[in-house]
Amino acid sequence: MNTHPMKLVTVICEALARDHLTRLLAAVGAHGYTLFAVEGEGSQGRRPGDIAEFSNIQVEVVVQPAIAELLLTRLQAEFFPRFAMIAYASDIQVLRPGKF
Amino acid sequence: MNTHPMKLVTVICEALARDHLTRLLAAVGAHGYTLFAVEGEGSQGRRPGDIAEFSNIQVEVVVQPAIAELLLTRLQAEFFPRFAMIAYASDIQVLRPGKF
Amino acid sequence: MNTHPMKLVTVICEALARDHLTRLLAAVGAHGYTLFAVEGEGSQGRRPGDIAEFSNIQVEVVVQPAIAELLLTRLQAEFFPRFAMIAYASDIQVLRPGKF
Amino acid sequence: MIDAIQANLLSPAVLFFALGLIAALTKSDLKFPEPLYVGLTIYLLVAIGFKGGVAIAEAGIAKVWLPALAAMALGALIPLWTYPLLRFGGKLSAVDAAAIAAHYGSVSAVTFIAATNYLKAINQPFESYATAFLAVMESPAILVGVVLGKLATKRAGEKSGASIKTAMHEALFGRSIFLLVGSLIVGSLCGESGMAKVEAFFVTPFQGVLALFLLEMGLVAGRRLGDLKKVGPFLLGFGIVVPLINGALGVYLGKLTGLELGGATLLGVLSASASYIAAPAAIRMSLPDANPTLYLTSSLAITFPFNITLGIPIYLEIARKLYS
Amino acid sequence: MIDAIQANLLSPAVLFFALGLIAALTKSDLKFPEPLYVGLTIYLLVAIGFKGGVAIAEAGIAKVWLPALAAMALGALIPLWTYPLLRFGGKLSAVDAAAIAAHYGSVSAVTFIAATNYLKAINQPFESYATAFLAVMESPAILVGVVLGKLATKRAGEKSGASIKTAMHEALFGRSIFLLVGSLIVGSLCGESGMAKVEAFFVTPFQGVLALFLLEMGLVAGRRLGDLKKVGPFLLGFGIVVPLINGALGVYLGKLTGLELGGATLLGVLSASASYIAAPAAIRMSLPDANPTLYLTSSLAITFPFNITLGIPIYLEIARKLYS
Amino acid sequence: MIDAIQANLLSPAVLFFALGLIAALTKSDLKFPEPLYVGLTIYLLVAIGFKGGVAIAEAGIAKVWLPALAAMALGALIPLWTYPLLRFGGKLSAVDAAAIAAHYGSVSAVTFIAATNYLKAINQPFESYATAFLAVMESPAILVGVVLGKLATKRAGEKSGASIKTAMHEALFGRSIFLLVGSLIVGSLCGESGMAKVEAFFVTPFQGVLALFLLEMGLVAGRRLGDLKKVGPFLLGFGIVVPLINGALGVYLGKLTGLELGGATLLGVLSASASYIAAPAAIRMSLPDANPTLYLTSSLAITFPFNITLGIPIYLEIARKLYS
Ligand SMILES: Nc1ncnc2c1ncn2[C@@H]1O[C@H](COP(=O)(O)O)[C@@H](O)[C@H]1O
Ligand SMILES: Nc1ncnc2c1ncn2[C@@H]1O[C@H](COP(=O)(O)O)[C@@H](O)[C@H]1O
Ligand SMILES: Nc1ncnc2c1ncn2[C@@H]1O[C@H](COP(=O)(O)O)[C@@H](O)[C@H]1O
Ligand code: NA
Ligand code: NA
Ligand code: NA
Repeated sequence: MNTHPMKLVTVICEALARDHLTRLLAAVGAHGYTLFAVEGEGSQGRRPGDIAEFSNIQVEVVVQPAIAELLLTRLQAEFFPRFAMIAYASDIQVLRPGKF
Repeated sequence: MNTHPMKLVTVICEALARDHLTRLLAAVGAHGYTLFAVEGEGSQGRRPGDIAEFSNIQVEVVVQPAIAELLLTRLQAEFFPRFAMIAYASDIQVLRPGKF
Repeated sequence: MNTHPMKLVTVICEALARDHLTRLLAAVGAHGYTLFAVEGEGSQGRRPGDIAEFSNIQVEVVVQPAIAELLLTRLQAEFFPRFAMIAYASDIQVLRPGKF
Repeated sequence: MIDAIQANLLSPAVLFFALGLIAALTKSDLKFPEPLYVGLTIYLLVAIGFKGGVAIAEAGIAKVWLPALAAMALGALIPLWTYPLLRFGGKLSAVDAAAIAAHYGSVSAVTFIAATNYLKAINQPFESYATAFLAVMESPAILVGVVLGKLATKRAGEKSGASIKTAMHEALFGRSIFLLVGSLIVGSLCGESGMAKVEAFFVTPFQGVLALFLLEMGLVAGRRLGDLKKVGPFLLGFGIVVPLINGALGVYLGKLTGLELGGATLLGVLSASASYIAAPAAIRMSLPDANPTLYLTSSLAITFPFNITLGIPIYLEIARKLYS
Repeated sequence: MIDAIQANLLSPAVLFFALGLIAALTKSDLKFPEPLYVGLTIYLLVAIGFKGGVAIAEAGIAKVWLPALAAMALGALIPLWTYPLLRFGGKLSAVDAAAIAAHYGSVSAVTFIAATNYLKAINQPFESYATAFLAVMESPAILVGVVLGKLATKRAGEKSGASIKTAMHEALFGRSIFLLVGSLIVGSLCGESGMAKVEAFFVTPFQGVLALFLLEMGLVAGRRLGDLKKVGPFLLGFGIVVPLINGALGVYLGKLTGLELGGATLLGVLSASASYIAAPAAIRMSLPDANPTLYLTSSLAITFPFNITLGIPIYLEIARKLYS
Repeated sequence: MIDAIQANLLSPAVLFFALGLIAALTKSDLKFPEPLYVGLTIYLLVAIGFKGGVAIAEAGIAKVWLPALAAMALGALIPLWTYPLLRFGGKLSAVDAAAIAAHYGSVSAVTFIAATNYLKAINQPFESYATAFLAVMESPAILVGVVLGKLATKRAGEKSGASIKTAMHEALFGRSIFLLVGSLIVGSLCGESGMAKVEAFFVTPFQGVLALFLLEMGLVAGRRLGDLKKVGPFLLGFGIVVPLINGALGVYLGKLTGLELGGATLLGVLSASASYIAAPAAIRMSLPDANPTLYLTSSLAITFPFNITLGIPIYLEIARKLYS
């Protein structure tokens, strides 16, 4: 079968950053995203997830490699200094490359 | 340590497809799956996730490469034309290859 | 951009193992983790996710390769015999290697 | 009539609905988490079903079966007249016409509940067993709609039987119909003595819970308002005029089958209402080529708000005319 | 007795439980999201605990301590007689026998709550402070069961002390026992004046909430019914006969320690009930080799439905015999 | 005064709050899932807003506007005197001082609700329209605090206008303020006749729901207690002394603007309370360099428990002194 390489960028960050983040995703040209609430622990302490305002979200976005690079660059410049978060990229294979 | 290559197939789709999808997973020979509710945005609009019937699920399934291929092929043929969804495969390493 | 290879270890297990697992993560030297509730089906039956005590969690942890190896080894020795669970590792790219 | 409408518009339920609409339009970050939505839905369906069951036990099945049968027939027939209207009047594709027709033949439980609340608020008596009509009217239209859609499309190599079976299963065993019918039976088995035990939970706070739920429904409907321009002027008119016609039909049939003024009004409301949960789910599975924007927007963003605000008092007024 | 059973079977709570069972058996997609389950559990435990605490404050600790001590002892002793029965009668492995014995010594709060509701419905007075027995009976059996299991198995190189400590922590600080004991203390500090403030939330709608919750419990139990064939005929009989024996023991002990008929019935119910949340959690952690299908199916799919439907009126009948 | 404090400490609401603190301190696994927290918050805000709106409709806007304006002014001014205290007395960085000042000028809805409950419990009448003061006092302090923080820091190349706009949006359209103001308006449109319909849900069980919610707030506050050592002795004192001063100011201003004893007490409570949801969210977005441990710990783990337990009866006592 004909699969095509694509990048999955995962962002785990405080829920307050949600609007900023979805706006950034649109700005760099992502065609969609998936989002859900998570609990977590990291260098900025524990986030137990009972109050939405104090908890975390995980955002997953499938994009072309060039957009992944752009997205990570902007996350590093604009988000890392402000928000409790981590972000990483990984390699995936998709079927409909035109969709992303 | 002795890890073994395996495939992780991730499907994000409208929640209504749930039963169809789990039946397909069983049909192609997956030994298990993991599922959770997500919100999302894509070419078919925004899915805010307050009404189960209108929202999304993410399904993750660890399978052998051959089954991953079969699963993706059938998803493309039977699911892509009907449902709002994306699907992708990625490479993972597991410890108990017999389990999958 | 300068990304660095890192390992993502994903554990899906019965919710009761939660405290054991987070203690193990700290013990092997992970700097954080992310956690959420999931439903699932596997060799030990279906876990429908309406009663927390009977359901599953998914835990994701970004670590250096050596720690991933140690974590998987200990999961295999101490957790696989006791709990309904799966665990796998995958390759990711991060920006701030010092964070993990 | 102006009075009746004003009384409705200034009720907490309708005002909270409006507040939800405003929240959606001003993009406030207010939202109800899904488990809260589910919890409220379960409560409302169980409460209305239980109450209806107790009322059936009181009234006896002899009084209920005829109007219930009429209600079922009405639900099945509405798609048959709305389909050609949509297809030829609205120039919609066959599958979209069938899908929308199914929604308008089926019913909205929340609209029904809001109507019972309204009648209670203005001290208009009604037959509590009308919940039985709600229960039997949900499914028939969906089946008729799916058959219409299948006949009209017949995709190469597809077995339309399977789709109809899927739709039937959704329509008969979906959670909302199951809860409603189940609670109706439970209520009819318990009767008044069972009611005495659970009244403080299922009856006394009911109106307040409904008000809170309509806040959420305002949010849900409001998010769809942006799609109004996508559906075009025909569906906009359809979503208001067809409920008026169906409402009048329902009221008239209620009178024919021996209901009192209150019960006939409720049958009118059911007939006028359009489904936005059960029908979309069934149609999505059985007629995947139908465009959800069209059927969801018309039932959820046009007909539902219209009925909640203006429709309900209008159907009462029609009934009053007919019974005077 | 037929009357007593029929009154119970036709109560909203039991009928909704049956509805849940049917939903599970017909594979309806009805389900309660986890937060709703948690919310209902918190409400029920806090309400019953608070009410019990107020009752203790009224009655005085002098009346409560003796039957409470007896309840604790009973909980600890039940595993000692059921273990050999399971081991040698049922030919179960040592660890499975210990695990199941722990479940039947421990208690089910929902069964207790359903019993208080039943007594209230038939106007049978009872000592409200019986909630204290519920609170003290949850843990002892779990500890005894874990010790039995550990003694019997002793895996190579394992420190059984750690497991017992884990079980103890689960049994004493788990959320259900914490909520129950905590609310009991809060209630006993507030007394009647505190009760007046929160009665409209914790008491008046209680029966209705319980009915809704039993719908969910029917779903949960029903999903386990498929495992009945896996547990075999011995456990099936065990899950019905042992509660009857324990129930009679509990009633008898209640009389011995000076309880009235209502209180003795409740002690019987507690003794007859089997845990399906606290014990499974503790046993899973402390005796991981025990097979969950066995202990969950017998407590949740056999004993729990039996007690809810037939057991409760039977234990009352036993009490009536003993007190007449 | 000892009596007043004791009455408060032994109320179900405060005791459940203590139970939540204990659960957090003993690391019990008790927790409220987020949707339950959201559901309880929505209920409390809608209920208090609706009730306040009905009260405004009764009293007439003529009575409300002056003290409401005073409340707004008070909110805006509190940061102006607390900022220098924090900056120079507490030697905090400019941005941390501004952030904390914003929290203490803004208000805590739960503290307000607990205070109305307390007054009702001891039969102290109060102006129900005081909810209007709660609604108008949330935002001004946040804006002032953000401006202070921005003026003091001015990061290279940053446009502080954008941050202030973000804060303004959060402060005015955030879900809590939207729900509160919206329900206030709905209530004022419905008046007493609307209240009659929803009273059984929004008023009767209110105190019990609050008690349950304070259990969760105890958990949330208790988890922050571990951070007390990180904030140092200055903030510990600040979190208790400043509310006392602000409380007295509020009571005094209430008297000046014509409120009765009850209303003045509530204005004191609002003035004394510190925000822990709306302000943190707005500050996190607008002053990201401010340290959340400082402002969250002081408002949530020091001032909130202090007000809930001792503060409220003290502000009443101050009002009694002033009005006698
Ligand atoms: N090493 C890690 N692995 C997985 N998730 C992490 C890790 N570190 C941080 N996180 C997540 O990212 C959130 C913010 O991290 P931090 O800024 O380090 O507090 C945490 O609450 C976790 O959910
Ligand atoms: N590029 C993407 N990255 C991540 N998730 C996506 C992406 N595109 C779509 N999705 C998810 O898949 C669902 C269906 O996509 P669509 O069919 O494009 O509407 C969306 O609601 C999202 O949850
Ligand atoms: N092949 C698989 N793919 C994805 N998730 C799985 C798979 N097998 C098991 N799981 C998850 O791991 C949990 C425990 O698995 P098991 O021990 O096989 O019952 C299940 O409930 C699923 O959530
Ligand atoms: Na209809
Ligand atoms: Na027992
Ligand atoms: Na303040």
